[in-house]
Amino acid sequence: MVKSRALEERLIAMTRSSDGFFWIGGPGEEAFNVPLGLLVNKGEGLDHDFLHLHYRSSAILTAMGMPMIDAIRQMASKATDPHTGGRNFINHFAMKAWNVVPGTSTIETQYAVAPGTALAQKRHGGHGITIVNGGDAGSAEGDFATCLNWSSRPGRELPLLIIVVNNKYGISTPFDQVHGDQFIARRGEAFGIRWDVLNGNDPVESHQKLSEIIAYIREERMPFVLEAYTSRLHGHSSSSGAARVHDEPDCVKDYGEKLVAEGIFTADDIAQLEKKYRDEGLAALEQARSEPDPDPSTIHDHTFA
Amino acid sequence: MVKSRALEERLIAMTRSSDGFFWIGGPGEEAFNVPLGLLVNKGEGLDHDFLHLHYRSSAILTAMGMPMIDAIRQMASKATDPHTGGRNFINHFAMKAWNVVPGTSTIETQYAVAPGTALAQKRHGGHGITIVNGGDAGSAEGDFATCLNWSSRPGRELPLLIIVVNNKYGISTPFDQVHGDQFIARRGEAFGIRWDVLNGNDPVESHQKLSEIIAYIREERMPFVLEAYTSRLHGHSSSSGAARVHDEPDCVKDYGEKLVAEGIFTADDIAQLEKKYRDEGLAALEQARSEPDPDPSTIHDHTFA
Amino acid sequence: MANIAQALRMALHVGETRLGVTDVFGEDVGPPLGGVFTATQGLTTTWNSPLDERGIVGTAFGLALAGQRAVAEIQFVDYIYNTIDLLKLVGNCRWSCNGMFEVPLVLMTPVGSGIHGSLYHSHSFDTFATHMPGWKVVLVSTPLDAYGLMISAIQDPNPVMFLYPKALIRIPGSDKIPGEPEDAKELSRRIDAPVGAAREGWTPDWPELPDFSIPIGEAKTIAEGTDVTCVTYGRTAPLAKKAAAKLAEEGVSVEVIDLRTLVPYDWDAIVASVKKTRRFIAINEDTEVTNFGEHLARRVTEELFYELEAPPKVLAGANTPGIGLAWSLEQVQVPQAADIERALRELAAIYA
Amino acid sequence: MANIAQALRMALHVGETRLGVTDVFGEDVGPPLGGVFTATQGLTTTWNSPLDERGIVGTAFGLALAGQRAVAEIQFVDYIYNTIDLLKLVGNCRWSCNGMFEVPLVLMTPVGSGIHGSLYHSHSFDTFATHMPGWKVVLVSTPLDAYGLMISAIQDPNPVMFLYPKALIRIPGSDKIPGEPEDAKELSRRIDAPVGAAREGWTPDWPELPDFSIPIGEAKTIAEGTDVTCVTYGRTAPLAKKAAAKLAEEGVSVEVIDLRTLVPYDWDAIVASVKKTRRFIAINEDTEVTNFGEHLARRVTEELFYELEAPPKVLAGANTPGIGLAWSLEQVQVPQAADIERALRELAAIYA
Ligand SMILES: Cc1ncc(C[n+]2csc(CCOP(=O)(O)OP(=O)(O)O)c2C)c(N)n1
Ligand SMILES: Cc1ncc(C[n+]2csc(CCOP(=O)(O)OP(=O)(O)O)c2C)c(N)n1
Ligand SMILES: [Mg+2]
Ligand SMILES: [Mg+2]
Repeated sequence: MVKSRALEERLIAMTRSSDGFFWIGGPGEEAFNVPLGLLVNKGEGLDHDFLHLHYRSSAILTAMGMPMIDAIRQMASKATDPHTGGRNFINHFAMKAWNVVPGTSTIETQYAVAPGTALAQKRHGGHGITIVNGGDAGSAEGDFATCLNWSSRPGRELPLLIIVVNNKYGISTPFDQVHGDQFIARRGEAFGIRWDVLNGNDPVESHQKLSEIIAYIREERMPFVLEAYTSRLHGHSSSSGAARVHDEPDCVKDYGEKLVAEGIFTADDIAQLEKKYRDEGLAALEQARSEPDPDPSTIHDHTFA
Repeated sequence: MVKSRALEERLIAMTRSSDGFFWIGGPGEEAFNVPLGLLVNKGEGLDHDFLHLHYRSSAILTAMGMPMIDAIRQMASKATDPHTGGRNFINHFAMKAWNVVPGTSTIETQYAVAPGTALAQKRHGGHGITIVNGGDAGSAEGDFATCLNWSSRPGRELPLLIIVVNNKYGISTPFDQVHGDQFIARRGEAFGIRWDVLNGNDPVESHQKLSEIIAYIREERMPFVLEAYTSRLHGHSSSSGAARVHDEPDCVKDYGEKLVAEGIFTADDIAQLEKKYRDEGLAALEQARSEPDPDPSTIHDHTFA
Repeated sequence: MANIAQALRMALHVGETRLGVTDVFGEDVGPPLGGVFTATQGLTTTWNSPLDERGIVGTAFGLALAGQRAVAEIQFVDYIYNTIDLLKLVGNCRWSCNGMFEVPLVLMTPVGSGIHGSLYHSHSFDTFATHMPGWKVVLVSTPLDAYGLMISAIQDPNPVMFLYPKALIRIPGSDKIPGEPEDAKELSRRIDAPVGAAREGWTPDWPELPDFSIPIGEAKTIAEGTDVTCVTYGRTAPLAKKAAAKLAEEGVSVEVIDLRTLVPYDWDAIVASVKKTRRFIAINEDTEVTNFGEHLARRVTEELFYELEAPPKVLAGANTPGIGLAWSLEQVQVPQAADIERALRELAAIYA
Repeated sequence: MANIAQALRMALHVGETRLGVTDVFGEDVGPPLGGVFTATQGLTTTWNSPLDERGIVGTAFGLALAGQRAVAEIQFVDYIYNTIDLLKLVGNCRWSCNGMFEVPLVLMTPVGSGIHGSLYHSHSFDTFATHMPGWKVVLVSTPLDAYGLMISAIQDPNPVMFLYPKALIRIPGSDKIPGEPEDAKELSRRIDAPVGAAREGWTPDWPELPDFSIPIGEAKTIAEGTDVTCVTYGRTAPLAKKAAAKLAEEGVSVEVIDLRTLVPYDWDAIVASVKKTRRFIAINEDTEVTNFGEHLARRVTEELFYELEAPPKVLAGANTPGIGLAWSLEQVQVPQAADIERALRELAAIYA
């Protein structure tokens, strides 16, 4: 959690030091995303989990072991960005080795694609599952309903974890202004899909519920809709300033204090941890700065195989 | 019911006598559509009901008083077709005087458009409502979810009757093969929308429930999702032969027999009624045949105002 | 001879038995119907999808990302317009991740006019398809091409849009597909699903089909000529061929090129022909404003201007919001045999 | 001078106070944000929609059918691609019912590259918009045009797609909008929403805006010249104007026409200019295959072939699946000032 927070803060700082153009990311979702990342069966192919992520998912990949510097290379749009070669925005990751399908900027489309990987896994058997996530406002797109319908066809149910991260906002629009549904996840009910909600600011509750739900999906090969309530600690994106907000719970700070209170860590341990990753971020930035930009002559590369 | 059945049978006959190219229509839905048509507050403007119909809705308009010959003119794609001037398929109606918005061939899109007329009516006040209908398979399109979401925004709920006519098929595909939901209408629940199902083969049940539901929408200015189970008595369309199927209840026949059994009509009354409308259909066809085709020089007319 | 529906069925049979096709799916694609145009009858990997084009394209995309080989159908191209964003994502996926993921899938869908499709069932997709980089785009006009190019589409590591003209689906071919029985009746007996009760439990008796394919990107000269080069595809290809035969009698020699692949298209074939004829016309039935034929005409103009004896022409559909159901309307809204004849005759008559 | 965002705000204010606009809506269009580009701040009929473009287009359509006048926004044109079927239905509605229903609505959306929009936030919509008959299509490059054409779009009884370039939204104009205060700072004080807490309960102090509009369908010659005709619009219009000034110093006289309206476009202006210069180039930033500039070039070729001293040219975006985030990529994927200068110079240098 500390590491991925440090990463996001570094990325935000890069928009200010003009080491990058646009930032969008996930500070405030660590308490949910880190446990999720730790529960992923990572690897390539149908026996491992497929991930259809959105732009606030960095903590999932950090927890899985993604090196900080790779995100920083993407933020700096360097040729060395291993995800997109400097072609796409920050937090648009792609990792074939871990079944992380290319992140896209179009809200909710990943929910229409996820049934495809889950269908392949259902057929293949074993315990691999597909995980798709996105936000609360995005659930207004028809693709969310497509995901529910395609994952619940009788006798053809899919091993698919359908996540909605509800931070109560879509850019500037409050959830309650545009949504009549108390629980987004409950939309699964009419389709016969099990669903639940949890406090995504609490890493312990998140880990415990996620473990049970993921075990259910792995074993029963059935879909599940999960809604997690989290904070959005730097607003929507750099377009809205990305200033730190202070009226929402900070899961990293709160959990750190809890661990200190419980005597598991000292405040000093945590300060050192924070410094460690801040330094790693800075060093990575230095490194990335020295790396080449994409070569203009490559614009037609990889259009076709 | 008898009249609209006679109309549809005439239209089907026209594909065989090559007085028309393609047929699609609503024989088997009369017991639901006729009561619905009788309950519509017909007229032009926000004080009257807006209708977003699909291609099985002729009985609604017949019940409202649409002349048989106008549908026959459309089937024959004559310049005199008052709905589209011979430009669009049969059962693609448009009647400004009755707020019947132009029928389209794209499944489910009417569910994304209906909130617009309902929003205008909500603002206008009074008792006008919007009615949208379509089929069971079509509810798999995201537009159905769009309709639920846009009609249930907190404090902005819309006076919208959302109908799903469930005949258990989409062309050749059985409902249970592609849908995990027991009741399509129940999808409204998560959005806080009231819902119900009814037997659309029973005109009495249909009329009674529709009266209550429509009264609720008119007064409360709230949405409602209604699922009606009906038969599909001539298959999907002329593309699949439009042969009469005999393993599904025929609401017109059954209700006629009921009325005879109850002594309200004699079998002879009904036979005469059937003959009356068969004759009207034939006469209308004779008339339509004598009318002109659209003028080729008009293809650019009405592209722009 | 086989028609396009039968040709596609045979190619898909080869696909699922020898080329690794895992899924052939879409609305009414599986039993009992086997496709509204019967193009997927008798196959073993077919299934009926929900009525949701976004789900169809999205699922095909996901299957490809998971290493499967899907052939997805959009029942009519007219229903594809709510999926353009997903088509763009499919097309840009490989580019977006610098080549890390491949997206091998085939999207098949019937296009165009000529079946009294009326306002919304007569669309051509040339313009949109050629304006979504990352897709290969095939548009066939004969059963043999349908067969050979579907085989290539299935084998291609890229997303391939496979378009075929509604108006030509049931027309028997004039060239034999390798392995197809001599007798069309025999072919029908063996691979057309019986109607009615007999369909229950029916399985086709597939002919032996040797390896055969037609490469994506190769045009076919369907009429040789020296006076005018006509580049066309789809429904208008056979019409242009007929017109060329007719004009030959009048002493006008028209070369007709059936492009067959729109992306990547066979520029060399066009150049060679125009250098010979010095006159160029592109013919298709999509609406005429911002039309793929205009791209071809532009390129011919830019690169072969000084070879030309007459201004390049484009004959396409009228720029109207839809096509009228009445034949009196459709007839004048998309090019018919007579329009094509006239356009070719006029172009040949111009002397610069 | 006002920028495009302020100009649109003022036009929409006139729309809702004097022209019957009932709804200005879309994602984040209402308070507190007033649009991600601030184009809808301070208005009274604005509201925030669900995050659902299909709902936005569908609802705008329904509002129009119910006699309301809506201005709907697609936040970036890049998000419009899941609504193409609905856009087609809006475009064909009037035609489909033989003129019975009218669909007066404005769909406003920012287009194009130039803001480091990366792979999926740099789209041009020229090709798709001009290939959907039934829509009028406006694409402005200055605040004055944005103001005057938005007024006309609101008054038009047809659906109007109002496109404006992302890259130019914040650039102050050089021509004063009738009624706008002399001092740009004063305008900002009066109509730009304050940031932070001060925004609570803020209302703008609109300037007196006299009746003024610019007719749809009229191009504007933004540089007079005699050697080359350059037809452009949107982000590339000011670049072409600059290039013309630069080339004038070299003795090359370029006429630059800002088309402003793509449908219906000002053919007379193009003909008059080409007859004078005998050289034609269309410049835009959409991808180059099946590009609206190719339509213009085709028509110029067909109708003015014997007037031309050089082959018509089209300069457009590279035919790639997306635009790279890195400036080193975007720079070479869409026309920049230097590319435009070079293209104009080359075309002027050709002697036939
Ligand atoms: C199809 C589409 N529409 C709109 C946008 C612009 N947009 C990007 S993020 C966003 C808000 C998303 O809100 P939510 O789904 O709640 O996710 P959050 O950002 O709150 O995590 C919007 C409107 C987009 N990227 N794609
Ligand atoms: C967007 C779209 N997809 C597919 C079709 C083709 N189509 C027409 S009717 C139909 C089946 C509709 O089934 P249902 O919604 O249950 O209505 P029903 O015909 O049974 O009344 C299909 C697939 C279409 N017209 N539009
Ligand atoms: Mg949110
Ligand atoms: Mg049905």
